Amino acid sequence: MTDPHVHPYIPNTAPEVRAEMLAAVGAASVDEFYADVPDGLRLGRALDLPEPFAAEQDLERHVSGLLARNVPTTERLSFLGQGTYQHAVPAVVDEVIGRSEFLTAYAGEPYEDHGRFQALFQYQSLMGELLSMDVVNVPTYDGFQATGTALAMAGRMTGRRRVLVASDVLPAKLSKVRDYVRVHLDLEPVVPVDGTADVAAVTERLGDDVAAVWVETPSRTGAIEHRLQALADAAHAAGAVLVVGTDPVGYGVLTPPAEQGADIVCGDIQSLGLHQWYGGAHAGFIAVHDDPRFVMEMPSRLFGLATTDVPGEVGFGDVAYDRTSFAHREEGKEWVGTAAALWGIAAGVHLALMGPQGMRDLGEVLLARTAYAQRALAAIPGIRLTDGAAHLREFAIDVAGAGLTANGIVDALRAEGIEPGVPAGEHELVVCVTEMTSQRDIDRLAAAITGLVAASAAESADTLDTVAIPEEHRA
Amino acid sequence: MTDPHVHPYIPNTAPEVRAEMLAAVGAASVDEFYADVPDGLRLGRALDLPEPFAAEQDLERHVSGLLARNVPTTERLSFLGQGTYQHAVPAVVDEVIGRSEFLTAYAGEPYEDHGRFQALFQYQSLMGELLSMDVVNVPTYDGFQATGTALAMAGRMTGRRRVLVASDVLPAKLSKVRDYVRVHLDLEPVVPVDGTADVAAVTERLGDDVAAVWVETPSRTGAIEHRLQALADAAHAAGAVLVVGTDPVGYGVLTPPAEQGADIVCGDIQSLGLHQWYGGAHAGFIAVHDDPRFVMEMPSRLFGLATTDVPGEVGFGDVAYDRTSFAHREEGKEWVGTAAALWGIAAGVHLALMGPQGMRDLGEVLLARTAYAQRALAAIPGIRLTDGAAHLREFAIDVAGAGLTANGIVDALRAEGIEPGVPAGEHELVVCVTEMTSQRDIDRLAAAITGLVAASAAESADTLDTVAIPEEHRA
Amino acid sequence: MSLPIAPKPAIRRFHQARWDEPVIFELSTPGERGVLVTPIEPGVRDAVGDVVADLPEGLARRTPPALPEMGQMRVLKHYLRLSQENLGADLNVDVGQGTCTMKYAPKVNERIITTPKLAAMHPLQDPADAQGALEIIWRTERMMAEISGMDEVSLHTQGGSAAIWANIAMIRAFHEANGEGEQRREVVTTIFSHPSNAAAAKAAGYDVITLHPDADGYPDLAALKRVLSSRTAAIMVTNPEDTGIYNPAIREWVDAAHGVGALASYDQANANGILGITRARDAGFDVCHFNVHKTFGTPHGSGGPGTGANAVSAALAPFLPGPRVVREGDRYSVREAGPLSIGAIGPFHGVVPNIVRAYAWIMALGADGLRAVAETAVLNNNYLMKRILEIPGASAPYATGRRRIEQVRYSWQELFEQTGVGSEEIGVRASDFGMHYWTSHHPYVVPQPFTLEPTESYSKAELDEYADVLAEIAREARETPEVVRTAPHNQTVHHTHHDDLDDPDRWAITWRAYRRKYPDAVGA
Amino acid sequence: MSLPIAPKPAIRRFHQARWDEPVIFELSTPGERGVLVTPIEPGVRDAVGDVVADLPEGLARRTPPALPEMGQMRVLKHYLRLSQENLGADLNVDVGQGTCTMKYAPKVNERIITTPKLAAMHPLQDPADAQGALEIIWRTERMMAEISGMDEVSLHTQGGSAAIWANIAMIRAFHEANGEGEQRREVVTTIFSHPSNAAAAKAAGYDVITLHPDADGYPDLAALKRVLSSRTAAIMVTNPEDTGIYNPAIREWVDAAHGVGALASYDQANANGILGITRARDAGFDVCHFNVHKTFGTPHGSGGPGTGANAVSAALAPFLPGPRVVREGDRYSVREAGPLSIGAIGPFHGVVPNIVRAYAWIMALGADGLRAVAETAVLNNNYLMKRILEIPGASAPYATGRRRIEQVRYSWQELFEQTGVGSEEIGVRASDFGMHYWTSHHPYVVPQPFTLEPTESYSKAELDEYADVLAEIAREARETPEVVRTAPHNQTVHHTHHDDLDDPDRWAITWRAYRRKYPDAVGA
Ligand SMILES: Cc1ncc(COP(=O)(O)O)c(C=O)c1O
Ligand SMILES: Cc1ncc(COP(=O)(O)O)c(C=O)c1O
Repeated sequence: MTDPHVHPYIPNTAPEVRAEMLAAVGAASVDEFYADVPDGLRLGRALDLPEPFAAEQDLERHVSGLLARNVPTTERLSFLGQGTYQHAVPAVVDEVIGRSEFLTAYAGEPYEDHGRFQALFQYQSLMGELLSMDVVNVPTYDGFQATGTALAMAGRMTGRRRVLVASDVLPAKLSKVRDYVRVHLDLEPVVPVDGTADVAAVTERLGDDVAAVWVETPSRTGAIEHRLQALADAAHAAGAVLVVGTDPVGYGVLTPPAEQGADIVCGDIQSLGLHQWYGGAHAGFIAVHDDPRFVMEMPSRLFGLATTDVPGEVGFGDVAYDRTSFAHREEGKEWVGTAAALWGIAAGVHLALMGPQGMRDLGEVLLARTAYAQRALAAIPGIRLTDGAAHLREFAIDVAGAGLTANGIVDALRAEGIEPGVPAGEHELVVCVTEMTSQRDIDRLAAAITGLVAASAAESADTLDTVAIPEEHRA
Repeated sequence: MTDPHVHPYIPNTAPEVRAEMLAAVGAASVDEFYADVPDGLRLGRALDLPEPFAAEQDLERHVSGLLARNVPTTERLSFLGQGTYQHAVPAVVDEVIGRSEFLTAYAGEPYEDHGRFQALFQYQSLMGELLSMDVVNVPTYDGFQATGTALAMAGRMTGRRRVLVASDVLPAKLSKVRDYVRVHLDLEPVVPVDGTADVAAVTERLGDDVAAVWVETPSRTGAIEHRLQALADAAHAAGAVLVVGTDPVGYGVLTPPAEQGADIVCGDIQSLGLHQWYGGAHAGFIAVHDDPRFVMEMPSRLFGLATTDVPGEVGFGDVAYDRTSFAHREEGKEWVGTAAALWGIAAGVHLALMGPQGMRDLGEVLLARTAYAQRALAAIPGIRLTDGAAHLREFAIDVAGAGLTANGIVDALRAEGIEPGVPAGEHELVVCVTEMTSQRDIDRLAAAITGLVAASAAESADTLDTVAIPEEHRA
Repeated sequence: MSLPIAPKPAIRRFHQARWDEPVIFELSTPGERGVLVTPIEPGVRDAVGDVVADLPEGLARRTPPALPEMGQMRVLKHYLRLSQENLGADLNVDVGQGTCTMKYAPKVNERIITTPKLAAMHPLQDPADAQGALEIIWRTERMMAEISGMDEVSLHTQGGSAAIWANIAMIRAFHEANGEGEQRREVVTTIFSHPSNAAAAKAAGYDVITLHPDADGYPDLAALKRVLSSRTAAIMVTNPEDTGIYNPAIREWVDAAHGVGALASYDQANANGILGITRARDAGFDVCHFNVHKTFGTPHGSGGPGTGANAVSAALAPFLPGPRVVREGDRYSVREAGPLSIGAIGPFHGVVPNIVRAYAWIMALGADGLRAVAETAVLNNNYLMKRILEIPGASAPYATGRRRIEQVRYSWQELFEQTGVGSEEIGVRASDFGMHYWTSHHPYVVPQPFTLEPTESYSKAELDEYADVLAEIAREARETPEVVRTAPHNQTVHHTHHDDLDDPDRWAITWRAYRRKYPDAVGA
Repeated sequence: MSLPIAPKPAIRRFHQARWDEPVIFELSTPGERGVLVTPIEPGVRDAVGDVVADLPEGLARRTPPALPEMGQMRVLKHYLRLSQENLGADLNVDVGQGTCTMKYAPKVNERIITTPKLAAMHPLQDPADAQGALEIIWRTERMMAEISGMDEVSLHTQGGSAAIWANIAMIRAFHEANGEGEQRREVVTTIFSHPSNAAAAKAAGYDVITLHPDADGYPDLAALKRVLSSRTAAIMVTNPEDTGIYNPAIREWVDAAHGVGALASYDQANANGILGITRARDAGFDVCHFNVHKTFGTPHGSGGPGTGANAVSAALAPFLPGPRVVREGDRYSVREAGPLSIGAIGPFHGVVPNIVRAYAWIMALGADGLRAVAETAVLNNNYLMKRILEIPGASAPYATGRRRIEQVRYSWQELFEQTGVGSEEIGVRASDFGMHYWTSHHPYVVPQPFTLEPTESYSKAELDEYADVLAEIAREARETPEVVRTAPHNQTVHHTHHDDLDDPDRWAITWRAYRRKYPDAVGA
């Protein structure tokens, strides 16, 4: 700031004010304030950054110009899932979380930030209804973190190390959870059968050193676990905790895990009213029963109802603040900080808009479209479903029989503007459909893949021709 | 509504509530409420409308799909003006007018709508500073209406019929104004000279039957009137009112008409912080001195400062409400109703953001880019400027000398993604540049037109070849 | 005290945000900037030199405009604070602005229009680049034609009153084209039709005849017949009128007008109660208009921009304003106004963002939905009427015992006689409960009037809340009238003194006028 | 009274909006709908039948979730009302949240990100379709590298504490890769470093050693040297610390850590005061992070999502989380995490909208602008300190007479001793003036603490207003302490009883738990 540099974002760059303030504090220059920064540590040059765009119109043109190079899912036909999902986001959700008061707030008290406390208490409560659970946290970062913490809680509660991983888990999630808990817990995969948990194998591996059984439903490939109660019973018999990782989007029609013995239910709320944002809009929930043994292990903030001096006024405050690292640094549970409150507010608005009927309709349309897509793709010669479980939103196909690879399909269909799914092995493709995917969209995917299969069959027939039949034998 | 039809926009379509309400009012069916509507007037069938999209996601896809067929100026290089201008709109402006509280408000009292009153009082005041005038209305519909009303005011004040139109006016504006005032006033054009008013001719035509001299600056072609004071003096000498129609965008650098004798200044504020909206974001201002003879002729609402019971509180209210048709129906001045308040709030925010320096910088960049574009185009062989006046933002070129037509240029350049301007005659093209038009943009336009001129020259040379020189004489 | 939380009292304990912000000029600090302008390129500057210095004599502004100098965040903060000091339909139970009550303006429509694909469109672009906008305008016109039953529609006007002006302008042009321009100098309206009908007719040069209702509050057909003559240019009426009473003889009114060669113009600004039930055409009207911002769910923007839909019979169609959007095959283009047209009524195609919103609103509802709008609006209105009439001191003059359509003009006359507390005081007090409340247009034909119009947008619980608030204020008027008289108490500002506003020596319509008139004022 | 308007009092007469809204469940009406779901196509239904009935035994939910049933406008209204009951940085003089004060989050950045070109991008799309997003991520990483002086940057974490976790996770992986994982079991931090450093280290399995400052409040180098050993994995420190004091011996701290083979991790969540002045690299750090939501102008979202920028030296780079954005020529692509990487720290690339906002923020300012941010932040801080220290009863313990960097931890101890009014009570009272106010992390090393951090975003007038409010409350503490003790008075709600919140039998963390525990409660 050798030259005066008045910037709209920095009011006190106005030269007169700056001079007045320096005079008021008796400083000859701003440099005095840096007396404690040794010369040797001073950068001593300007940062080497690109030329800025001081005028808003130029800035906008520049950044929007970069973003214009993106081709979003609204301009493609997308069957991509695997952690981030394309769901309808009601405009009211965006309106609420776009309000300056929520968007730019941080950490006020339950007075001047009453609205934030109420909105987040309501989020907790709405999620509680969806999940049939009495305690839900103010969201943590994402479903990965929520799961890591849920398992860590089980570890602390039981004092044990082993965790049986009964389901197929997204690799990135597994990576995060493993690194997160590895000092305290060992993850042991128990290979699922036909898409869902192998209850017998899990039961067999259980013992008094098992902290938790971890079930994912829907699983990595969208399979819905249908023997949760049996897993819960087995886990509980061994003194272990049943941790269920899930996506709450289906619980308008599906029985929530809490009604089938789950102790901790956790996951991500991106499906509840958040845009895809290139994977940048995730938030994690952790739900438990109203049991202090569990509650006191939660690191996140929990907002609770309170009375005020005025009858009928709804007040709020932090429940059991002493759990947190804010209160007790390393003696708190893990840590708490800026997490994902705004996404929690969004999910709350979304659930309030959807209501019981909306969530039911949504669950049903997801199940129906998933089933339809499964049939449509499995009907293509050489393509089969990888398992026989019930699926929500995602399912995997094995394309080996069609002489195709998953990557081959992706490459070929991208050229047609279709993202057919996410490869999960040479021949495995995970396909995702949501309420945004119409019957026509699914039919288009099926037709495109059918076309590929036909072409590949023709080609391999050709290849057969050219390879199998020596030149001299041909007509 | 033969079938229950629960719609998110209509809460009391919920069947239970509907039944409860019908019971409460003792009606067997909704039909009872229509007892006064004779059978013969009943439609008796469903309206013939397209199938609706009840789900928000489907509605959005449909309408956004239609809008996706638009190719906006952000994807074209646009030199279009003639009433609607492409200016930078600060994001803060959109934020403020997007606030639910302003966007969905209507006509509350100065208590519960204090914010609206203050925002509009501030708009009036900010415009007052820009225009150096003490009274500015809550915006009327657009600059056309503002001008019609300004002239009608002059007519009522003077009791005279003649209006001398001293400038070149946009045809659509002239059409509106003429139809608006024709019962009361006769418009007489006085042909401008070299782009601006012919002061001598105006003076000569003035008489004690002239209600007003109407000057437009910038004119239809962007020419800045530079002899306002002379026109004012002449008008005043004849007892006529000087009405100046203008675009306020330049008054950071230009002397405001009020300082050169204007009695009523009016125009459109689209240039002050409003997007183009396909021509759908106009609002009209009328500014006068603080003289009750003028003020009492204004039909619009005027918000004024007031005290309250509490010292230091800033209160507001309607000034001279008795002027209005709200108060006295046809005895009020013209009429008042829903007009363009939100755009006024926007313009106020815009002026507050720009400040004196911003408006100065803007005016300067407009003058500079205009001059640059004039030079760049006039440098093309065969193309000349239509006048020698100083111009703001728009100017006209005559392309006859280049063997081109205005429409020909438009057609040719549209194929290159350029909107070169608005034809205003066979050979006249009105070109507009703003702060959004960079030097490079102007250079691109000049190069494209140069290319056309060259092509046309080559072609006419060809034509000359083929036409002028008889076959037998050719080599 | 500890949990549980006690029951809430019957009436919401409201307080509006109060930020005590000064007028923006007092927030100025020399040198601060709110937004920067793109710089002039060196190449441009080299080419053109000092353009300001080069201006013709006297054209360069000498003293900069005294706009405030403020950092961006401070401007934003100021206006956000002001916004909290404003109620919008999104915030309150906005049923107290009848005849102009605001219904729900769906947020999805805001999202839909917020795209450069609409906001960055210039109206003179190649129509090939504007097919989306043109198709939506065309479709919306066609839907409005079906809803009104008329033949052609223009969406050019920016408000209901502007649409009324367009109606009378077309009527005037029609008579002139028929050579009857000189002869037909009168327009007939009713006292419970919106004042803009009278006012626009007057502005168009007509003498205005205003009829009062019959003893039951119904428009008086006999009175109409008495005033109609060959001098009549048109009748211009609202129906249902401001009282919420539907004129059962409306067809006879129109026929009577036609009988003398006059045209019939229908102000159905607010058609909420009759969508899909009955149409302007069915009663024989020649021309009518809707307030799109009242009937078709576009937001009211603190008082505009609105949109008027002018719908006309085939006979009037040549007089519609131009330019017109036309369809050829599946392409849309723009045609200039024809020779009989009243010409441009405003710039280009009207308030395009509103047209798109209205299109989306209709497309979200369809024919069944529109009918549900109407049925629910009248149900809500009659329900609210029942609740209001239960309040001692409130009445609904006229048409006693009959149903109303979409609104009711009520009276506090009885309460006023008993307590001395009048309708305007009650309105101010209503703001203490977070409610808008409007009395009536002038003149107050109904004494101590108030006008409520629930539309379809508010739930029964909200209508109950509104009625409860009025009942509470009526109780206060009897028991603690001072509380009402000294209101507001829970508002942004307190009781405001409006006596300066009618005195030219004292009014202050801009900050600069204030500073000039009150040089000793602080901040001035 | 008539014009002119009297001068405003020194202190703003604030009242926050009060809507007295019930908890949303109490607004439910059976049958209302907020938004409709797209219907299942007949073709799909025919093909798949009743998918719910076909679910495996026990999987179909028996009783629907007891979510509220509400029309769309009522949901909107409820949340808009709640929003008015919340202060955001856009609304208040948000300097009272130090160490976490919010600066201005420019609105243009909200406009820039609000496009399907960003919001509708799926993270697994063809990178060819995501060049804009990838390029912005890449460029932002490079700019953060320059600003920190480090070699490589990851923007994956969603908050400052998450970034601290990533720091310690990388440190742990580094030592393990070097075979010292078992040996190095301790992490050293200071009491005025953010508690997440201690907490994350503990969560990663380390023993935490917390150092207190020397008598002057400076970090105690001698104390550090005493605890460092071959068991030390890392030092994790904030600088300037929560006190606003910059550790002049920071290089010696880092060297000492390196001397025992430990790594040095720098929490520069809030680098406001030192941008362009000094860098993590300059002091020799191995790893550091910025809170993008504190330093780079992204909004705080009521408590997230934020974004952490983890910057590391080349030696630590292999341990950064994956996937990584890589540039080849002028194309950008995504590379999976390498073998040493700590792996995924969260889904995909982090909070992408924040990354774009931060990119835009830096590009609006450039090197000069960043330096202006730093200089103005420290100027503001020292100016505010002067104003605060003029208030009788307020002090700034430690480093007396010296300047502070971007914030100060103050104390009301003297006022408390004189009046019995403590810092937390003052904080509640501050809300009556529309101000946030924060005390300090626990434990309260500074007695009766409060922490102010003005950043660069607030004008002198606003800083003065904040100081005036505290002076006023201090005056009240002496003259009318009951006013402070019974605060708030001008707020959405009144003094709240927090005793139920620590009792498992009485707390109510969801509405369903409340209804279960308090079955007789109204509405329950
Ligand atoms: C019946 C009627 N006509 C006309 C109008 C005037 O409409 P606007 O306010 O849009 O000018 C209104 C609304 O105020 C109205 O209710
Ligand atoms: C110095 C410092 N470190 C870490 C943090 C934690 O950041 P976050 O709230 O994003 O988790 C903060 C802010 O609270 C901070 O100020």
